[in-house]
Amino acid sequence: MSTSTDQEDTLAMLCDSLARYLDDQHSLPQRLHALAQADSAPPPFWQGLANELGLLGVALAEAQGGLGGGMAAHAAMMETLGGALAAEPYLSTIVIGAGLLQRNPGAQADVLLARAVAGQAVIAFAHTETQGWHDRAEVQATLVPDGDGFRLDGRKSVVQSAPWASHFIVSARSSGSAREQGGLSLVLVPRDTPGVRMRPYATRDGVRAAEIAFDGVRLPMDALLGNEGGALPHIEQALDEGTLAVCAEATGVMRRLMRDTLDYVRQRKQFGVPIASFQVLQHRLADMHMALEQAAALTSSVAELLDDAELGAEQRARAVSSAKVAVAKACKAVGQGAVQLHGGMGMTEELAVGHYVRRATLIEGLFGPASWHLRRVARLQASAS
Amino acid sequence: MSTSTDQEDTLAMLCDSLARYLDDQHSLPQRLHALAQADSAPPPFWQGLANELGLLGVALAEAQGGLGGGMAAHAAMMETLGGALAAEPYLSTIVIGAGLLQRNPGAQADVLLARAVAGQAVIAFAHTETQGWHDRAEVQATLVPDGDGFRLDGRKSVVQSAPWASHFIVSARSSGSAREQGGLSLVLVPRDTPGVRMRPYATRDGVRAAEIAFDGVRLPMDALLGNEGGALPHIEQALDEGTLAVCAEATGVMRRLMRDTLDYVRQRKQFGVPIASFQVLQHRLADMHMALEQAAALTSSVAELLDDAELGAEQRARAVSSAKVAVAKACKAVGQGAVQLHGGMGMTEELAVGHYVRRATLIEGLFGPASWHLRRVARLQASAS
Amino acid sequence: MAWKLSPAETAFRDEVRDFLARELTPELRVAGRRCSGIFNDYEDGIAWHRILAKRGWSTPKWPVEHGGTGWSPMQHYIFASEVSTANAPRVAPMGTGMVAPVIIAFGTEAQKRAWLPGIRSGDDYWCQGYSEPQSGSDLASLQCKAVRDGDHYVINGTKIWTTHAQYANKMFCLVRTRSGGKAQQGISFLCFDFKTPGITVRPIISISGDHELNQVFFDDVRVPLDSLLGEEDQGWSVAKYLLQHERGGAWTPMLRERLRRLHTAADTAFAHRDAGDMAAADMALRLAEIECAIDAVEATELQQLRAQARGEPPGIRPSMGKVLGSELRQRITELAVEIAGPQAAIDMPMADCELDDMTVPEEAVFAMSAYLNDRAASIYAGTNEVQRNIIAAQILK
Amino acid sequence: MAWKLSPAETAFRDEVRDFLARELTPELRVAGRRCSGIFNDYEDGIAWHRILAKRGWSTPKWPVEHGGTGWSPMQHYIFASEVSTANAPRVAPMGTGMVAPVIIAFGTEAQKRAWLPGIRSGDDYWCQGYSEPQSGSDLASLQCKAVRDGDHYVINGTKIWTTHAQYANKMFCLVRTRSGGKAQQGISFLCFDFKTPGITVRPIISISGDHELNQVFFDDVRVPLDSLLGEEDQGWSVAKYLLQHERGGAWTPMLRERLRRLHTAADTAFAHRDAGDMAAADMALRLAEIECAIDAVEATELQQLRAQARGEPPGIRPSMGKVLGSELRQRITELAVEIAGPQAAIDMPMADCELDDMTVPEEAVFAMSAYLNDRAASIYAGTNEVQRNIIAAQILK
Repeated sequence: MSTSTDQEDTLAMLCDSLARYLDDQHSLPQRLHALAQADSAPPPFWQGLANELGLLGVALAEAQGGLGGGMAAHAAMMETLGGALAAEPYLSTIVIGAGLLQRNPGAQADVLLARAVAGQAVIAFAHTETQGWHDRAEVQATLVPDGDGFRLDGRKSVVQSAPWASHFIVSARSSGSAREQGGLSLVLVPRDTPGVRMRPYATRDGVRAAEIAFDGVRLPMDALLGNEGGALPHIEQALDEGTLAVCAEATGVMRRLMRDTLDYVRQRKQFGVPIASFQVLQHRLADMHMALEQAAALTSSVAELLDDAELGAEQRARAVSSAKVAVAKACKAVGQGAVQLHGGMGMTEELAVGHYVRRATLIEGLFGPASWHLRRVARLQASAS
Repeated sequence: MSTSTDQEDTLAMLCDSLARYLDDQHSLPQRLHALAQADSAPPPFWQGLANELGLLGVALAEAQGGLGGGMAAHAAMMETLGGALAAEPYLSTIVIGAGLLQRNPGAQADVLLARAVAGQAVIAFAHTETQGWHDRAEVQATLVPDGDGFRLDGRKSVVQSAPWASHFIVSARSSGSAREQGGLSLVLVPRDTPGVRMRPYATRDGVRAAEIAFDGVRLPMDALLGNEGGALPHIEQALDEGTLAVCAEATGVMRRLMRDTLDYVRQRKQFGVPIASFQVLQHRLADMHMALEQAAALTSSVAELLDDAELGAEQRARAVSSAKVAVAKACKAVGQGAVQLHGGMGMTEELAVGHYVRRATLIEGLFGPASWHLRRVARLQASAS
Repeated sequence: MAWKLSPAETAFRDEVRDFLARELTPELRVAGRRCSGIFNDYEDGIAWHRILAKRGWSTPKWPVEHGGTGWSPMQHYIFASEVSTANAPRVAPMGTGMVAPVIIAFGTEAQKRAWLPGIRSGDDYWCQGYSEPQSGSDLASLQCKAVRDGDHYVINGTKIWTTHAQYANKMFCLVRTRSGGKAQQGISFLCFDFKTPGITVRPIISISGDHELNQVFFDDVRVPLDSLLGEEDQGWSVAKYLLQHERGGAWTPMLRERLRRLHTAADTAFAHRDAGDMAAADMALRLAEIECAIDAVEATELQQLRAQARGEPPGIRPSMGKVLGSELRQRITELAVEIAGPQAAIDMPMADCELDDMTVPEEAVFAMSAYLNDRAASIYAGTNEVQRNIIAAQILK
Repeated sequence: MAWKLSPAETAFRDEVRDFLARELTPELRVAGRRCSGIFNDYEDGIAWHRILAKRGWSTPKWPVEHGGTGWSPMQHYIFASEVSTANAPRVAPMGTGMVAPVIIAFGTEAQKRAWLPGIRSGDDYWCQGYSEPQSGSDLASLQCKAVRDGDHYVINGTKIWTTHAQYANKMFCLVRTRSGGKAQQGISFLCFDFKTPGITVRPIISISGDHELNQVFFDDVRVPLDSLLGEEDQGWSVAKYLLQHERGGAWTPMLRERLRRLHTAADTAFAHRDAGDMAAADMALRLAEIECAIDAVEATELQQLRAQARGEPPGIRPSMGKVLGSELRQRITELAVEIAGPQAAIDMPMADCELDDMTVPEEAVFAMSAYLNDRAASIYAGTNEVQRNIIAAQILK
């Protein structure tokens, strides 16, 4: 229950400057304009974060040139980015990508990590497959030894930020059948590697993702991250940290939705009075507020917990899933409430609320919906008792 | 979708006279007074129903001296009885007891059926056991051949109306282990049979039930109802019909709760205005109303469906479970809403609402809560597709 | 739940099925399946409407003398169920279901002759001018003005949320013909040619990316005096009659069809799961919950049909139907998004989903479109807050 | 969730555990376990209070100078958790938690000397006179009157929902000392001997069959003038201060303990099920849902503790805590009834459950008692409707 106050202050200062920067460079019209042109590289704010602000390393270990802020720093960054709908590619490149590289060091990994922090590389984590639903071991892509390296084959689906990425970290099966816990490996694949095909598209929140096909992709030995066949614990950790990161992002997204909705009901009049005077709407706002406050409080508690080096994988899973449940519930309550209270205007692309609601909706499902995480908590409870 | 209008009219007339009789003889104070003394026989209204009104046979087949009203008649009776909190022992003696006897005729059964309809016998269905939760095949009581008859051993729990009963219909295992589908039998056990011990108590709705021990109870050959080992389908049907009967009862219970609550919020003033003027309470009332109307509509549709002679057991189960889900949800919405809208007064035994709420609460769980029935619907869906 | 049909009802159902098997083209079925909004777009909707019209089924609920079918309520219900099951396009009801009943109730013989045949045949396509930017739930506060000038009304102002205005050639519209007095007074109901000069249409893109809605601007739009339906300044009673009508109709057929799709999608999503995996079992329970909820709504709708057949006034039943149907519809699309999994995030036209070996599941894209569109179900046609106000007012009376 | 404790906090937790292991008797643990209402009855509650008092822990939240412990917010939280886990009796807070803080804030030195020690030791047992039959949520409309007559106030009127009035020897009470003006004006806060002549108590039996509540009648009850706490006619500010205090405190420790009982009950209920049976798996999911909901409430409560430690005003946090805590508590008892199965219907004293070979499960009887009692959790101490009004007013400000 104790945090270094100094570090908290530093972090708050950095996030303030980030927020100001985003206000200035990444307003909603600027965002829409930039995304319309962001077919193959992230929008310009990304370079600003890396170069002008130098913020990409705040969470990373000091050994890697970071500030050692850990998950608490990721959470603070993501919340601020969420407030401006700017989470990608921080999530894929830094939280997940750099996280995996940090924990699986090596010549290639170290170089890429440094480049990512400097804004020179964008990483996408190519893990999900079409048939997987949210099962983390459901990997059919294969990695087989081939000469003095490997051969990678398989399909990955909805790879976030892929069209912007310079590198993919790809999960594949060295052995075992789909859904088996063992036998998974991670490899680093530069985007322009022969045999990589991409079908890029926008996602509902306006950013980019892709289907990716790896057909007979030949990789050198040192493309392997970590141990062959032992990647699942790393995948689990990366996805748990990604989950908590979007939980923190959700706080930023929902605070904006809440603010806009409160503003709207105060000024919108029907039947001669502001609609804020209707008790049913007041209670709905109270419920939205409580859902948001609970999600935010639990998310920051769990972020702190995750920075405990002695934390076991099951405790981490349990805590992250609980946070995701609260966040998914809150995203539903706040997102749906924001639309309903805006009436028809909430259904359009013309106000910010429509854009924030779509991101909130995607966050509900990202890394598994509430039902998936509830079942995980139940499973962990059974194995703990 | 067609019903005989004549029969509907007759039934409506009979229920009207029943309602008037209950108003007159079974008001809430009369009920409480009668129940306080009803340790070993049903309250006096029961004799009135049987003799003055001659209503106990309306649902039964004409061959048994009934009016052939079927489930629609049971539903109409139960709804009316529910409106006066007077469902037992109609439920145990007529819906379940007479239903089982009708479908398992024989010398003993025929005599008891006639006596039950005449109000001379009260039947309790001793089926549930402590370990059973709501599983209908979870029976550990045993029935073994013994000389020229049987020997019955086992424990039954929360046997509704048992302290009032002259006869028990007992489920027991002729073969197989607990939860096996086959091997269940039904036997008729007069209350004063040696080896029968009872622990009587009140239930939360003010009526009576008991734990019963059968220790080495010797029964003649003709105590057996139907085929040895083949009772489960009969048990299922009896419990499904019992379930639908309490669904109909719930309509009566909830209509009274709704009426009292509407009256209360119209006259109760806080902050200088009737609390009915608060929009949040209005919407809660609207939701209670909708839950009740849906439950009532589905219950009467299903009652009609059950009178179709060609209906299969799975279709029956599916329909009854769906009705029970709607009813359990409505009981929760209406019961909890009635207490909340009555404030402190709803928490006391001083108004009718406190008594009706307890019955509504028990109905939620009777014959299985919503969750149990939902799982049954899911199972039937899987087996149907 | 399978309700018992009489032999005559069974025969009618088979007749409808035969018709659908014969007349509903594969292309139109695909269009129906991909319709994630409330109605299909003009082209597919009107194509199907014309097929129905040829069979005499394009306006089944109208009085027989105007071209209705004279079906029993149960026949209407069966028809709606079969049409839903077959994935027929959903035809926008502004003509057949909204303006036509008020034309029949309030129109002169000349107006009926002028407007009803075009609706029935599909030659005319109507849009509705009710809401304004400042008048949503509080419809009576509307400000769009019509002033008499010789043989014409001159309309100035704006209407919003005008579904399919981009396709319409006719509009019915509430305008203020007199100010002062109670807000409900001085409103008139006009029907006119939507191609009249001075009308401009601004598209409104919804959060699902669809273009169904528009804002309409009137700049000295001159429409003839016989555009007036009912009496001048008495349009509020016409408007209310229409709203009552709009809320009628059964939700269940569509809900059942959507649930069938969920079952299919869930079977696909969890096809490869181990027996020990709980995801499929958990989802089955939630599908059962929806199924039971549909049973309950269906029972009230069937009860309503019987009451209607007995000539009882609808009372608050349409409001109940709106609340229950729309919220259940929203729950279904929530679940559809969940079943679709990560692919639900993908934003692309459904027609583009299939592509060589990198096909994206159309059902996932549909799921999110439907989810986003369905957020409006509790807003349009009288918000659910307003409907609950109506229900409460009635039961507290 | 297991939060990280500092070494000092861990040591404190162990100290509390040792104390409980030593001092909490088996009889008191049983009493605590069987308490299905809000508080234990007098006898068990006060027995435990006296044990705490001996250790100096009966009034931990008071200022140290009056006998508080000076614990950090986290220590209070740990203490509450351990005490809940050990099933200690729940002591009614009318003295320690409700009237004492206002005596400390508003009382004269003489009043503090007169009233605080008896609360701390357990010699005095207080009850609260706030609500009246016509004044529930609208507390300010209260009518119970006190008129000055020489050295005394003469009280006439009635109070309702008076918890444990049948045990009390002291009462704090809101009375109207002046009429006219705003409802909030002219109210005074009196503290007096409950054995004063003219006071009668009528029991109110709750739907759980318990007798916790009463109606109190005042018939020319004469209490000395120094019964007045704070200023005459200014009692509303005292009353509000108390309400704010009443709503503080953490719900999580009790919720966690209740959830542990649910797990145990579910393990028993489903012990014999087949692997293919879904009942246990379905229930596990719902228990997980509660567990996660408790995590979320706990996180807000811990956040609140930190804010409190920083000296921030509580704001709407107590209202949020009341709504979240009470509704979660209600969900827990709903589920408990479901797990208990058919036996939940049984109505008998918990002490009678065990009987030879026909024992009835005490937990089932507890479950229904707790469920029925907990219906009041969203009513007392300011209905949840009022709390949501407060929250909305604040965020809309």
